[in-house]
Amino acid sequence: MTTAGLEFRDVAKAFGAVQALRGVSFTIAAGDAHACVGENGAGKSTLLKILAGIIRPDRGALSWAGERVHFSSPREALGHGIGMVYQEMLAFPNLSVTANIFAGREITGPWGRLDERAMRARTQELLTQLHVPVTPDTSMERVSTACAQLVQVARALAFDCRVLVLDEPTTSLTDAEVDHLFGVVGRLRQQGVTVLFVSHRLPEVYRLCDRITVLRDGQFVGTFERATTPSDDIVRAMVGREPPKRVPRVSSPVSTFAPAELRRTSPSSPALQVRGLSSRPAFEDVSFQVAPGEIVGMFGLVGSGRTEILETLFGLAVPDAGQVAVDGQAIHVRSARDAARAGLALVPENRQRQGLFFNLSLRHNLVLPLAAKQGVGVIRDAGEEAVARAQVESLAIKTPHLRVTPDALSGGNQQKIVAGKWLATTPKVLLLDEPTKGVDVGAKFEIHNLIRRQADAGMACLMVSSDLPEVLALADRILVMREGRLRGELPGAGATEEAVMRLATQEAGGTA
Amino acid sequence: MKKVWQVREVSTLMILVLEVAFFTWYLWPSDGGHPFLNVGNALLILKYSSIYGIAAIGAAIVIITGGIDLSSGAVIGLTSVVTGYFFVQAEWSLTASAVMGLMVGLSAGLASSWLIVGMRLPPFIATLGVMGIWRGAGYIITEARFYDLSAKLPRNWTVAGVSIDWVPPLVMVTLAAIFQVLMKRFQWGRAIFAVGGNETAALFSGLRVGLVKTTAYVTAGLLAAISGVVLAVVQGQGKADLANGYELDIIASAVVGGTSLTGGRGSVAGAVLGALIFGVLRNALPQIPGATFYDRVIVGLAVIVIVVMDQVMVKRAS
Amino acid sequence: MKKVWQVREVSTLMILVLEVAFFTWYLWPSDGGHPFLNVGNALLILKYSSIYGIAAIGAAIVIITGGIDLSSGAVIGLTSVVTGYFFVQAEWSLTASAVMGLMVGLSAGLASSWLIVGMRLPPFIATLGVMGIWRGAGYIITEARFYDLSAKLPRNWTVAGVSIDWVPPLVMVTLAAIFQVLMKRFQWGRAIFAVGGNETAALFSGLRVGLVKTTAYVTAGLLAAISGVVLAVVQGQGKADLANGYELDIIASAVVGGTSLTGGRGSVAGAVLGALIFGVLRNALPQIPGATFYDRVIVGLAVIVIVVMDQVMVKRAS
Amino acid sequence: GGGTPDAPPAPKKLRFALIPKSLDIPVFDYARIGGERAAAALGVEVIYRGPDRADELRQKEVLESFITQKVDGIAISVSNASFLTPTIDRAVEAGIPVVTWDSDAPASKRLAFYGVDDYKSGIVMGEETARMLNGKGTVAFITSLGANNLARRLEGAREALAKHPGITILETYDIKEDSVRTGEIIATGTNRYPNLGAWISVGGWPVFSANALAPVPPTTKFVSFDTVPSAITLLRAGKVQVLLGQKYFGWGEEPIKLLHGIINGRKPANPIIDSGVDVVTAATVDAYEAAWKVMVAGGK
Ligand SMILES: Nc1ncnc2c1ncn2[C@@H]1O[C@H](COP(=O)(O)OP(=O)(O)OP(=O)(O)O)[C@@H](O)[C@H]1O
Ligand SMILES: Nc1ncnc2c1ncn2[C@@H]1O[C@H](COP(=O)(O)OP(=O)(O)OP(=O)(O)O)[C@@H](O)[C@H]1O
Ligand SMILES: [Mg+2]
Ligand SMILES: [Mg+2]
Repeated sequence: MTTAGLEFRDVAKAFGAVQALRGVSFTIAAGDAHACVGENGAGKSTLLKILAGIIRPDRGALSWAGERVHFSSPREALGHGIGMVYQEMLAFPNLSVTANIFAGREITGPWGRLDERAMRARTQELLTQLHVPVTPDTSMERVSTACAQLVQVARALAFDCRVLVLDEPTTSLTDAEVDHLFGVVGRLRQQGVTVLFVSHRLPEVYRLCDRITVLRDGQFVGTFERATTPSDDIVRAMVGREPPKRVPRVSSPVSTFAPAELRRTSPSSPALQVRGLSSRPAFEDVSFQVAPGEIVGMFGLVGSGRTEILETLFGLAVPDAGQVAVDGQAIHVRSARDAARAGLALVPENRQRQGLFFNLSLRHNLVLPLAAKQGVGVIRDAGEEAVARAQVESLAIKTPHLRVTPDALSGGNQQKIVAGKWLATTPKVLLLDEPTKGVDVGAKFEIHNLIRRQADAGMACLMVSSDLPEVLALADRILVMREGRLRGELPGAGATEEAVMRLATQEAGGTA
Repeated sequence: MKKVWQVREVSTLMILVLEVAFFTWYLWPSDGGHPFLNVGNALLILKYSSIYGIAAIGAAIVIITGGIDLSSGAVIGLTSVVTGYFFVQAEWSLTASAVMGLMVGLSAGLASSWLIVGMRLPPFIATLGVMGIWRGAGYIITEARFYDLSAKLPRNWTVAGVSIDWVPPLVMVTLAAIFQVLMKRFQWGRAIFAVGGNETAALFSGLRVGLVKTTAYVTAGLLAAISGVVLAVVQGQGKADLANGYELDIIASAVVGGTSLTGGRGSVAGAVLGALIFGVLRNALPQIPGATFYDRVIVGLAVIVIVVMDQVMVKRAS
Repeated sequence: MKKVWQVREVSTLMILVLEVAFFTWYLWPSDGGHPFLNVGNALLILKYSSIYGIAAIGAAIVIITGGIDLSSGAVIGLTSVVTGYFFVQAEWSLTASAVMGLMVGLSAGLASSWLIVGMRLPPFIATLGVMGIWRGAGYIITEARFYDLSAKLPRNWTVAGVSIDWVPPLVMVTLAAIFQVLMKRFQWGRAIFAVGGNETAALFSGLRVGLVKTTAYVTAGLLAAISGVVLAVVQGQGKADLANGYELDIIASAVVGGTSLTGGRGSVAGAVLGALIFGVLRNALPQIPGATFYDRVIVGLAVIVIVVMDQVMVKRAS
Repeated sequence: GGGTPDAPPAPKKLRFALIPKSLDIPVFDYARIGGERAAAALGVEVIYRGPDRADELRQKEVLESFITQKVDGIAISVSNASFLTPTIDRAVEAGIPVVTWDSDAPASKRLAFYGVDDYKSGIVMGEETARMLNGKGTVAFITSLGANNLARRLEGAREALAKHPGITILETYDIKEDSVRTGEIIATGTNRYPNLGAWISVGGWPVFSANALAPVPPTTKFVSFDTVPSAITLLRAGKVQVLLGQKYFGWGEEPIKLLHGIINGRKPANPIIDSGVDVVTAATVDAYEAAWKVMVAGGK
């Protein structure tokens, strides 16, 4: 069974003063499905990028099938059958889905003539397998974030790879989509493909992988057998101390789903009231309200229109119809600035595109929305430093200092920056789109607590998440979307995964 | 499949047609033959536009990779000088001289791409430097004089029965067709678009980004050199200051033809149509009496109006 | 805190110092005073560089937002014409005429930003169009002649006891200092950097992206117009073709000074240093006997060498 | 405007094209005025067009455009003789009379030339300089590389100076068609050669404003082309010693008259019509200025 597979031997890598990997050694048996887990910034992506030939290690070696290999470019790694899905979701916005999937390895006739028909057919096949609701000719810039993530997976699956490396491929996916993905990966495994999987969702790790390697602070902690290791042990290995107790349902006693009770705690009107909001074809006739102190979760399958609703509320898209009121006053926002001034904040779904300034330091990134909202004229270093530092501390952002740019942070820490820069504005209504995407278990717990604390102080919160356990753990009330319409509402306390999923998939026949 | 009017190039073509229709109406003669709408004038427009158009194909390719090439005017000038030098001074055959001329473009492309890919200079600076050096080389070779090729070339020269004046437009159209197919139907073109769309993603996808860029700059250099040979042969002169400042017109042709300076989007056929749009303006404006000092203003307005119209059409279509 | 040599502008300054040192050595006289290293010559360099340097501040700001401004040369030219018209023809005071000249820059900035923000044209095309129109307006006003301001300006003119020749450099340094502070210490500057770094994220962060861009183009227009007023006074002339093609030199100054054409990175102080680097070349090269035919080549090589050295220094520092 | 397709048929006016080397050289605008005056007097139409900056390819494009339009006659200041000769011949063969002005294409079939040879004006500049320097001293030239007429003037001046072994040519500065650079070059050159004997500028850039010449010390002589009003002022102020002027109004007037005559069957007896060159010095400046005023007012 354990034929010589992939071996990392004493791999080390430093970025300036930051030691990302400190001599990591472990082995993955050929044909194995192996997970690599660890806190944000533990060095997982760095390790994977070394395998993919993107980063050159400072020292250490790789071997594959007993043979020492050295990849100095992604091209070489691909040539050795290493297919990778990157955490950053790198796409070509100017090309079609088909062209994205085959970029660099097109099916060609003589002289490099493109065989569009063959590529299109293969793309259709992959999209069907993964249940991605887009056509092969769709331009990539029109594909929603979650679908784009699946297209990235399709990219890696399009070739006969011997090692499939997946760096957090499921962060915007719900269980339904993850099922399709794992089905495809399972078939590949049967064909003898080795899988290396990174995720912060431990249940997924347990579903897919036989063995789990834990990294902590760039160090190898151990490789564990799925069958014999309870997940608490994994978490303990990751954080290096007793794990936080099984992420408990955080909810304050004041705000539960009971309209009468709500009216009592906030005799005024709801903080956010949405009536008949439509923006065809993304969503239609959506009405709901969020009370101060309440956390409302919005769940739905990929493409059900959740992101569009949040962006419309935040003034980034113009609705066809409907009214929005904040604190009982109708608002007509035409830009994010209007929305911010009306007391709204949006933590966007795509941190790379919509959230971060890679040319600005962390401090500037963290204070920008606050400064824009307050109409700051002169930059006051000390005050800003304090605001930024507070966010870094309360979100446990792992960074050497505040003057680095976001590209020096790991994916999960980048996500915390995006959340932090909007939390700093202390809005009346906080809109969150996949707020804990790629964030590790411990930090997720911290973010939940933070949101809960702000809610208890009177903030209303509307959270879109594809991570159903997260929604169940945090939300006072759950709204379920399907195909652009609100299909139901469940109290957060009593809801079960099954009940939510039933609403989210009913009538659609289980597929999107 | 895309509808015809959704094809990007069609909207540029429609603008060209509208422009020709406008001048046909505006310059309608009170008597006799039409001064604008006649075969001779059409040939004239084509002949002069081809100097810009051939180079604009290369400019579009470079811009699609996300770069820019400021050296095209200088390459055209130096190519005419080098071709002239070998044909007139060294008394080589025209073909051999033209091949030496093409070396100018090849060397410019290699130099630019070495600076951009190897030394990691921004394309603007690398090609600005190459522009200075190649333009300067022309002055050093000629000492500010020129080579008169026309004296050695046959008068009323015909190639395969057609006047030499038809050659530049034919070369332009042929090259546009070839590169349109290469860009849309071949792996090389796909790689150009991919590199311009997202360079990091291209690298991670295993594309040889450096090589792709090198081929783009070399192609642009060679195409500019073909413009230079056409200029030297059809116009009969090799002179260092020829095509001075044309790089901006060439880039503008590509951009008017739908190529985006942020990279990843564009069309070589559109670039040629863009060159023709400017060519028609250059031809028709002098025919309007009393507007002497208004030319620049009209060209400036036209550029803006054309691109706005184009935007509107593209939006309509989608 | 950053070390001194890690500050981006310091590496540009070092290049300037090296360049001056080189020419001081190369042009060392066998007898008598140094032809290059003397106060008079330094003032000469500063005076002429300020025409480029003042406009380069604006160019850097626009480029940092991710745009480009091709109209600066035309604005300089038209400003000299308008200032000349009011000063010479309409016999207004110099101050009032200069204010009318500044309107040229204001209007150019407003027009460009309306096209870019309102009509969503690519900056290259919008400012190319504005360049044509504004340059053309100069020809229409002057009919290709010129206004001779020098005849009406005082000879050996001093302002507050110093020669008028010191005024352009002082204006340049003052403006550079003001905008360096505005860009680094004010929310406006941070918004400029943010828009250039990630326009979508800027929009999502509640910045008024359109307004930020408008202020950038208007600032660039006004700064180019200040260059134009300086030019009209230094040159003593208002002529439509003045500063023809300077837009490329101005952009090159900004880029050599560390501003990235992809947006989000750069420095106005660097842009002024970049203008001085070119100014020293323009001054020193003609002093090398017999270099007439070589100076384009040398400038081309120098641009490349300077930016390569800069890259090396910046890499060392980090 | 020309968009009058339904205008009543009038007796057809003759249309002549007047083509300068470029639109941005101030003295050519006097040619336009001269041409328009002549056209008004003769009852013909004149279209003044050229490239907006000196660019021989664009000039050829304009010329060819006028040929396909079948204008009735063309008057052109040829920016590059050998480059335009075949095209001029084609026009003449197609029945369009061509005359040249200011700058000739002697090998072409053009029917006449009005102006003065650039080479000859160069010789005048050289001789005047040598006279002022008494046959010894140093000289620096100002030119713009690429323009053929300037190259011819430079050649003439060099030839004339070569006859004086006591005179050394130190530099030939290229101002790259940029008049701002002229001031910079003169200042730098003065800095470099404080004892320079004379400057010779084969174009008019330095005399369009007093500022460019400000750094030149009184010991250095200055010889320049062009006699526009600002140049005359400089001459009176002693900053310039010799100016060469051409018949700017005549450049436009004479060719239009010639073309009109040719169409009506009157060929000029001699195709080369020497306009003569005006050499303006302190001695002749008053007379020149008086004559200039008459010309501007539209007299002869
Ligand atoms: N380009 C870079 N420059 C500087 N530091 C970097 C860079 N890339 C990564 N790092 C640092 O290296 C460490 C490991 O990062 P890595 O991306 O491998 O973490 P990760 O385990 O993938 O985390 P996550 O779960 O958040 O994705 C982090 O501390 C990060 O800040
Ligand atoms: N720019 C766009 N152009 C066209 N269609 C779009 C665009 N953006 C999103 N859509 C489509 O609109 C629908 C709703 O997308 P949205 O992103 O709001 O869904 P979502 O529920 O947030 O799902 P996801 O999990 O994919 O973000 C999807 O079908 C999506 O494909
Ligand atoms: Mg990671
Ligand atoms: Mg979404």
